[in-house]
Amino acid sequence: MEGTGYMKIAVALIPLLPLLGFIVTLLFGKRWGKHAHIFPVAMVTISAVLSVYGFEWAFRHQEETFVWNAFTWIAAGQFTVPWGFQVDTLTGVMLLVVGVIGMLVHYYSIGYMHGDEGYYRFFAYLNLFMFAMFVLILADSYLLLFLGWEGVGLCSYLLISFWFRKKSASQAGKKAFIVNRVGDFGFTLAMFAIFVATGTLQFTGVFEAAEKGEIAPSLMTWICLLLFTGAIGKSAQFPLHVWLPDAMEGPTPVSALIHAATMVNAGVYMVARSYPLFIQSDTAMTVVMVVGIFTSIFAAYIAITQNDIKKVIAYSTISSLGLMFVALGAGAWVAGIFYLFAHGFFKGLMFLCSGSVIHAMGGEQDMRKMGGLRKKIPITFWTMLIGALSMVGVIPFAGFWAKDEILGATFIDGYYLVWAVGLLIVLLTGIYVFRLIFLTFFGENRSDAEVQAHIHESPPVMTVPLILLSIPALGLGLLVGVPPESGWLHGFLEPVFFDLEHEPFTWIGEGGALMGVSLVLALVGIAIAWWLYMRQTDVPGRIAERVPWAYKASLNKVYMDDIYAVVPVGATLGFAGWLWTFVDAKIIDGAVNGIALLWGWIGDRLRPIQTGRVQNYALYVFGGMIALVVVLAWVWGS
Amino acid sequence: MSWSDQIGFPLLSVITFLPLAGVVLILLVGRGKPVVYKVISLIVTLAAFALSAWMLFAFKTKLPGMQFAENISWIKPLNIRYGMGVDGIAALLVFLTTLLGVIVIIASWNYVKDRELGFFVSLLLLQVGMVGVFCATDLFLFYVFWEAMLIPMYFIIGVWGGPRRIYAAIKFFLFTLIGSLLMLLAIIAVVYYVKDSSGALTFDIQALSKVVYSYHLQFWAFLAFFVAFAIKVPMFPVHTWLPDAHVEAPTAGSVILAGVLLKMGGYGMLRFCLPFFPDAAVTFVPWVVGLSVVAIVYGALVSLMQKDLKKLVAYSSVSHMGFVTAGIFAGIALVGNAAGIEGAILVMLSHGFLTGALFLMVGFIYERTHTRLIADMGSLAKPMPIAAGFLLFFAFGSLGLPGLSGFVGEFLSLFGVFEYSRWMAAVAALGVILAAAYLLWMFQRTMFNDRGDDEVKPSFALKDLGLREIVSLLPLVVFVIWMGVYPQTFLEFLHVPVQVILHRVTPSLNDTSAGIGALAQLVDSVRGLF
Amino acid sequence: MPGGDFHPWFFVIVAAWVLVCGLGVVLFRKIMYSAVSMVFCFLGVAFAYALLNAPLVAIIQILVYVGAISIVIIFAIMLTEVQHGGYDLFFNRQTAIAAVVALVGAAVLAFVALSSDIGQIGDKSLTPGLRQLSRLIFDRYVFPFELVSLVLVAAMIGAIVLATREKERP
Amino acid sequence: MNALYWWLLLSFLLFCIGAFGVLARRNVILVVMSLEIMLNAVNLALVATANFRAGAKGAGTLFALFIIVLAAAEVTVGLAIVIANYRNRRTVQTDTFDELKG
Amino acid sequence: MPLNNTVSVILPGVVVAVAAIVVFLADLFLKRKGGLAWIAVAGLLCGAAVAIGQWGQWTAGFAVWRVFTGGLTFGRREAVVGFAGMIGHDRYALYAVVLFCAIGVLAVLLSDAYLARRQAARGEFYGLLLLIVTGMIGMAISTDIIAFFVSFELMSLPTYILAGYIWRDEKSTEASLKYFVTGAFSSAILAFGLALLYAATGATTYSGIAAGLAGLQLNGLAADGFLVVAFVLVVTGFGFKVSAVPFHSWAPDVYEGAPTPVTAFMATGVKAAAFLGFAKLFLMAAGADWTHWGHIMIILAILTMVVGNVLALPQRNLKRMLAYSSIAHAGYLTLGIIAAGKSGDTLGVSAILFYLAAYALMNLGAFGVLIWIRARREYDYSLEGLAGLGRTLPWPAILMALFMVSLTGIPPTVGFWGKFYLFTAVIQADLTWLAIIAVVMSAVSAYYYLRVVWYMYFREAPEGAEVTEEVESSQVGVITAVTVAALGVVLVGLFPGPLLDAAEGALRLLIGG
Repeated sequence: MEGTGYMKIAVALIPLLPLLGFIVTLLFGKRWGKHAHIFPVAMVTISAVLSVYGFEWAFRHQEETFVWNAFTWIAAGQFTVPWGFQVDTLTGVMLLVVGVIGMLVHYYSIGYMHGDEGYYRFFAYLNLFMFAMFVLILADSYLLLFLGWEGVGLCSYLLISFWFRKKSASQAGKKAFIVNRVGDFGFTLAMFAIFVATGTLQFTGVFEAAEKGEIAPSLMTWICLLLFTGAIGKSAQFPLHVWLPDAMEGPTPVSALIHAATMVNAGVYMVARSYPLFIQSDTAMTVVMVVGIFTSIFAAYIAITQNDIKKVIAYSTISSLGLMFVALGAGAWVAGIFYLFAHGFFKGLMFLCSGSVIHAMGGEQDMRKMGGLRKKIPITFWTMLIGALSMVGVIPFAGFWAKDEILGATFIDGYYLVWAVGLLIVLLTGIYVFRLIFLTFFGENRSDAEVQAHIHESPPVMTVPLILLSIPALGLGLLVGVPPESGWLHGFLEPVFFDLEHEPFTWIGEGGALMGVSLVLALVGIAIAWWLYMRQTDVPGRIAERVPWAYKASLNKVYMDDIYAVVPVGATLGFAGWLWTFVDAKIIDGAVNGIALLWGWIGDRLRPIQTGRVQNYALYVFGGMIALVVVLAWVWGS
Repeated sequence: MSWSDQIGFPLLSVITFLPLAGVVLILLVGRGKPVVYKVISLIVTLAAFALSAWMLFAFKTKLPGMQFAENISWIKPLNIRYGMGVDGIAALLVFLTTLLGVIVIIASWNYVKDRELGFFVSLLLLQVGMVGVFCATDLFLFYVFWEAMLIPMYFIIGVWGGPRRIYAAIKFFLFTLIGSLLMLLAIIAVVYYVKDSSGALTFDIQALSKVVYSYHLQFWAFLAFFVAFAIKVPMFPVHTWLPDAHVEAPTAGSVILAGVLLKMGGYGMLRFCLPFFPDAAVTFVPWVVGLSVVAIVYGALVSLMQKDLKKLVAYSSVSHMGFVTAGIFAGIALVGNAAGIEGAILVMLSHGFLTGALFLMVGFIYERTHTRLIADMGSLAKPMPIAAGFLLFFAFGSLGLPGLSGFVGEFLSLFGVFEYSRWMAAVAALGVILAAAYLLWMFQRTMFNDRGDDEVKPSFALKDLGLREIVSLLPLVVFVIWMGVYPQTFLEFLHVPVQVILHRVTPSLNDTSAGIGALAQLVDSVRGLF
Repeated sequence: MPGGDFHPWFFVIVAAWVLVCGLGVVLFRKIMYSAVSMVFCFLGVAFAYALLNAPLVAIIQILVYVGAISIVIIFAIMLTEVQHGGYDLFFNRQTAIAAVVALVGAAVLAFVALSSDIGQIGDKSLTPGLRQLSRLIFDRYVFPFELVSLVLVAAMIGAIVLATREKERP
Repeated sequence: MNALYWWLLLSFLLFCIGAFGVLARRNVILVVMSLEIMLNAVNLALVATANFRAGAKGAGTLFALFIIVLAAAEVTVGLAIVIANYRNRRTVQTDTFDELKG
Repeated sequence: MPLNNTVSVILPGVVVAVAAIVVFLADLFLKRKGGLAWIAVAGLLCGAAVAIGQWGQWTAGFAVWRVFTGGLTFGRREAVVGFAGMIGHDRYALYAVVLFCAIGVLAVLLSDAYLARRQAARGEFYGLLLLIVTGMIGMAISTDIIAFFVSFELMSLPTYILAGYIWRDEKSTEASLKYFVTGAFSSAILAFGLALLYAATGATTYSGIAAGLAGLQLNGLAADGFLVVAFVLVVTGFGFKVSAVPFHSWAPDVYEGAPTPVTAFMATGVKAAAFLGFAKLFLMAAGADWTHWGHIMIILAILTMVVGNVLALPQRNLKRMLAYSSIAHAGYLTLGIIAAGKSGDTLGVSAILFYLAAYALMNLGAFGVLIWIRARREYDYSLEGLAGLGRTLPWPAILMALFMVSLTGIPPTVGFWGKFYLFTAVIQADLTWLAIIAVVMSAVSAYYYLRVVWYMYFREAPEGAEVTEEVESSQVGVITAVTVAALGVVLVGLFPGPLLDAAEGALRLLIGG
């Protein structure tokens, strides 16, 4: 339905304000110096307030969808796409996540980026990111969503290579964008296919057509798989996950905002948004689930051995995203979004905390050089602990409810293997998250004396966001997700995921039992981590020696980067080089130059017939004449 | 018909020949006053730009046919007329040309330090030829402009170019000449076919595009025209003149070459290949689209390996122009697929802005570093952040970031290809991935990365872009964003002319596939393949 | 065999005479021998004209060729140095090829002449006499006649220009 | 096969003899002489045709007369050129004149 | 003036011939030889004026030919044919007269300073040149092989002399000798061919020959060996004069050795006359027998286009390069005759008429620039000698570039229209494949023409190549000629209408007009 005037203004301003912030900051930020943050942060704050208003609107109008086609974007032939926005409950949830976390990260960055050369640049980029992300979630068509989608990719690129003189950073930024492009390749084709099939790219139209069965099942599978390819890229699923760990080259607030809380969720959001399409294709759903669960366990396995504090969290993010896809694939749509919701907060929190740790350690990111920080930076410690517990899935933290719901769904739907793997993931999560906690905050500090001397708690501008974030990480589940599968959130999202059926959750019985199992496994994981890294600290090393291949594989990220360097990248470059140096230079240009040279060569060879002797010339005349007579007499004679 | 019968003011002629007035003025001024030439050139190109902008405003997008038409007799015995006029496509391209004309003058303000008189005269003459090509409504007038343009370009590359300029200039010239000579034969064949069948000798493009030619003639004449335009575009495998010409040409030459000259190929296909020879065009669709797709991927792959900035951008042009030809021809493959064709035209415009801008950037960088080798650069974003920002902007525009101009056109043209053949579209879409790869890799190696020797290398004392350079880039930035955010402004000009073309092609489709019914079945079967 | 108002043997004799003398011109080593041979060749041709009912041409032939051209040529021979020596001095390097080409040419032309069906025998009583010819020259053929006179003027002046070699006064 | 062709045959042969002389002799004066032989062959053909052929009788004869005169002019010019060359190079050997070539 | 007045029929030729005599006489009396050039120019202009004046009175173009291609009644023919069929003075001939006179004027303008500087006798030069023009006019108006051959010789003999006119120069006399030997040789061949044509048909007038050939065709004798030989011999004579391969080899040597103004004149005037004269001969006398001479010409045309262009590629001497280029152009022009013969249409001939005019303008211009440069400084006609000309002598350089562009055939220059018109004729005659060969070869030719441009502009002059102004020689004539040629190239290039009209009008029969 058409929204009210206020809503139009809000929806227009939500993305526009950060855009304004971006432009103004880019133009004048340098002059503002260390005050460069004021304007962009203000813009984002207003935007966040407005997005809360958007959420509130959705809250009030749960059964309605606000649609506003601002103007025609592209109209060529029958191809028409408006520049249109829509708000429904799903968008509302996303608005809340993006707006709130975005704002908090902005505040946090004031402290974190303080004194950096590119201070204003950083805020400009962040604002641009907010713009793109808002467009992404507010879009009412695939194409506009794609605009936001690529926009966040651009910002991700800019922010990852923020410290561009570090080669690894610029490399990582480039990698992130290109890998995402591979996914976009699928997304683009999916859009074409959707348009060919339905004649529109607007969600309402597409979904209507899908519900009417206008899309042939085989085509539907293709569409879904291609869309999912896009999601794989953006949400860092196997095999396109390789960019996310490298993306940690960016400043930590970026990791928190973009690579944990918002952008990487875009894939999940898009698949969830395409729910009416996906439910029509079992194949696609299965693929989504399988990719999700594989990615999840795969990332968890790698996370165990990583030493960089941010890399651990990065892999855990991949793992979590995998779980979200498992939920979507298993048909537990709300659970997926719920986990997204929760994950946004606790993973954002984790990253910001790790940022605080790094800040405290003077830039050090290697956990082997940390330890014993619990006392020195208590706020960070406690908030991070909340995040960790939430993530591992300890009752009653937010993560617990969401994760449990996903696992329960797989079990109930009969995907027992998936469920079993999910449990393993829970166990591993417990181990690696608390390995991080124990290595960082407990034991002795292993860094240089000089570094130790400077360890200090972060300023309030950083810690306050931590505290604020830890509240939802702690209590969100209780608020919106209890009772499981029929909590408030489920009712809220019902209009979007309209024909979901679920049985009421039973505390005592199957539901409760599953819950218990996963909780126990989580705790066991924590315990193992405690045992390995607090008690028997030599055991990890021994395990590594016992099964070196497993350890090395994990440490080296299962050699994915090396494989990529050879197969797609190396092969492409080799082929391209061959094309250039051989096909282009030798064959095509060779032919061109060859023909040119050939003429010259013939000319040179013919020159000697011009001997300069007059009787030779007379001979040519006479001989030519006789030859003509002979030839023609012969031709016409026969 | 006299001038005044039409619109009272021969707008298009004035736009076209204003630079000629500049040439006369410069010649009157005489040798040795470079500043005067620059000012004169700037004034006349600005005036031409202003007039063409006014033309766009006054253009009625809903009307079919040529607007601002002028038509007077030129060569009576052959009934060749001086016919000028623009439809939506031509109007946009004229605008693009005049815009780049101004920018190029600004950009080469300090670039040329030798024989300035000749340089600016050449530039202005070139603009006359280019605008004329887009405005001509007489086939012959078109051809005259088309060929006449070669000479100033030959001089620009040959006199003010790089070390291998002679090779590049002659290669450029000969490639184009061969194509256009074949086209000349085809023009003669077409015109005299009409004369023999209807008794009237005419070179009027509108009239000629309404005739039904025999298939035999269509086939060969299409090929001749097509080769001429394909060389100009340039399509794989006749593209090799382009990198050489681009690399050796001075910045202004590269900008014009990439920004306008390449567009003439696409424009020619739209104006001649499709309406004149619809049956043959339909026959050739698979080949042309196939070659275009090859060009897209090939150009992108080869760009990936380039060590020279200019060459990289040059090969990227091959890739991008592949979208143009693919979109145009895929657009006529199925009934009424205007999206592909309109997309192709948008790609042409956007490529004009973006690649023009990229060449400007390369030129600016070269003026500072005196090298174009990527390996010799690095971390340039530090001393020249504004330049880095602009380069990044244009690079992202070029790789098709939604919201910037490159995206809309490429998306639509790819969509056209998709409707024709999903596999070709899939392969072509690889080009989009590769575009990101080569552009970002280039950007990383030039602007990013630390070379770790700040003090040793003098490049860190480089000056950032000055006001003049920024001014020359800003209009492009504006149009790139405008076209990305609200391409309707441009698309509106295209609906009617594209419909005219499609209207002309549609009967051929019916003929070749036995009616709409069969075609519909064909469409269905394409969809059914999924 | 050629018929007409003379015996075929006359043709054979004339033909042999002309050809032998012609060969003499091109084959004699000494240029003076060639010149003399040429004079005889011209005489033979004049005899042939007489046989062909063209006494006027025969007379002019003797006057112009034997009388004038031969003398001019002999003067030219006198003016230029005469070479002595072997055949390699008198014939150039392509003599063998020239001989082959000339022989092939002769063969082809002879074949053509002997195999053609085109010609018809005309009515020889219509052969114009001297009076008719002179009338023709000054009537129908006055245009070429005038042109020929211009040619002679041109040749004369040209020869003088090339031969006298004087500088133009400025 | 009629009488005309025998005369034409004679003319052909004489023509080829002359041509051989032009092609093979080194002395330019001999080349000029051979040219005259060729022109005589032409005249022979013309006069023979005029005698035997139906049609414009006088034309052939007159053509022959014109050619005789033209031949005279040609010899004049030719020998003047030969003399001019002889003065420059002191030779009448054809193959010494090969400064211009290629 | 009544049309059957025989003198009026040859009036332009008479005017030029008289002018020649006047020049010869004036040479005896005039002390200042500079005036001779103006007498010659005046004579030529008078000839052209007469021809232009007659244009309106002659209503038939290419009249007699049209009799046999079905265009004209016999009575009309009487009106334009003089001397009992010896002369066909039609608009075609008038066009030719104007063209020849124009070429003559430009050649005279180019020669004056050149000859004066070399202290060569100018009176005789101009007289001979005017006689050549007379011969050229004779070729164009003849409709009888006797008149044709005599005109041919009148054109040829003085040309041999002019080629060796700078008798101190060994190259010049060598050129003259070569031209004479090969020229006289091919004259003999041509004469023999004409004699055989006469033998085959029993007639010497073009119309008579055409009737005779028609009779032969009726009897199924069109492909008789005799006729084949006759045609080959005539084509050989033609091929020699227009320097078609393989009868071309004299041209480069003679063009290089001859005095540059003479070369310019030979390359344009003599060639034009040969084309126009032979085109008339072939088309009027043997138009119906196209297959036979036509195929010979196709072979020649292809060989000529290819060999001419290919051999021009390695040339470093500009005169020699232009010689080969003129060979190549002869190939293109031959296409026009072929097309006209094949299609029986006038288009091919109009194309030749136009092309010759265009070709004359640009070639005279190019040679003129060479003379101009030579007048300004030491120059050996080499490409290298042109290096940096764009800086040292900007005006000659820019004009040279213009002529080269025109020779390449780039619009809007006159060379382009020539090619366009010619290709039109060829395509109209269904000989597109020949046009494609021509197109490919003209792309090849672009290389060597543009090479001149790049030497002038893209290369720098070597050290010490400063301009030496020679005071004793006036450059007025050269500059005038080159400027006229350049203006012609540009103006006719921009507005070819009138010339196209003339070239078409020369062929068109204006019944009742």
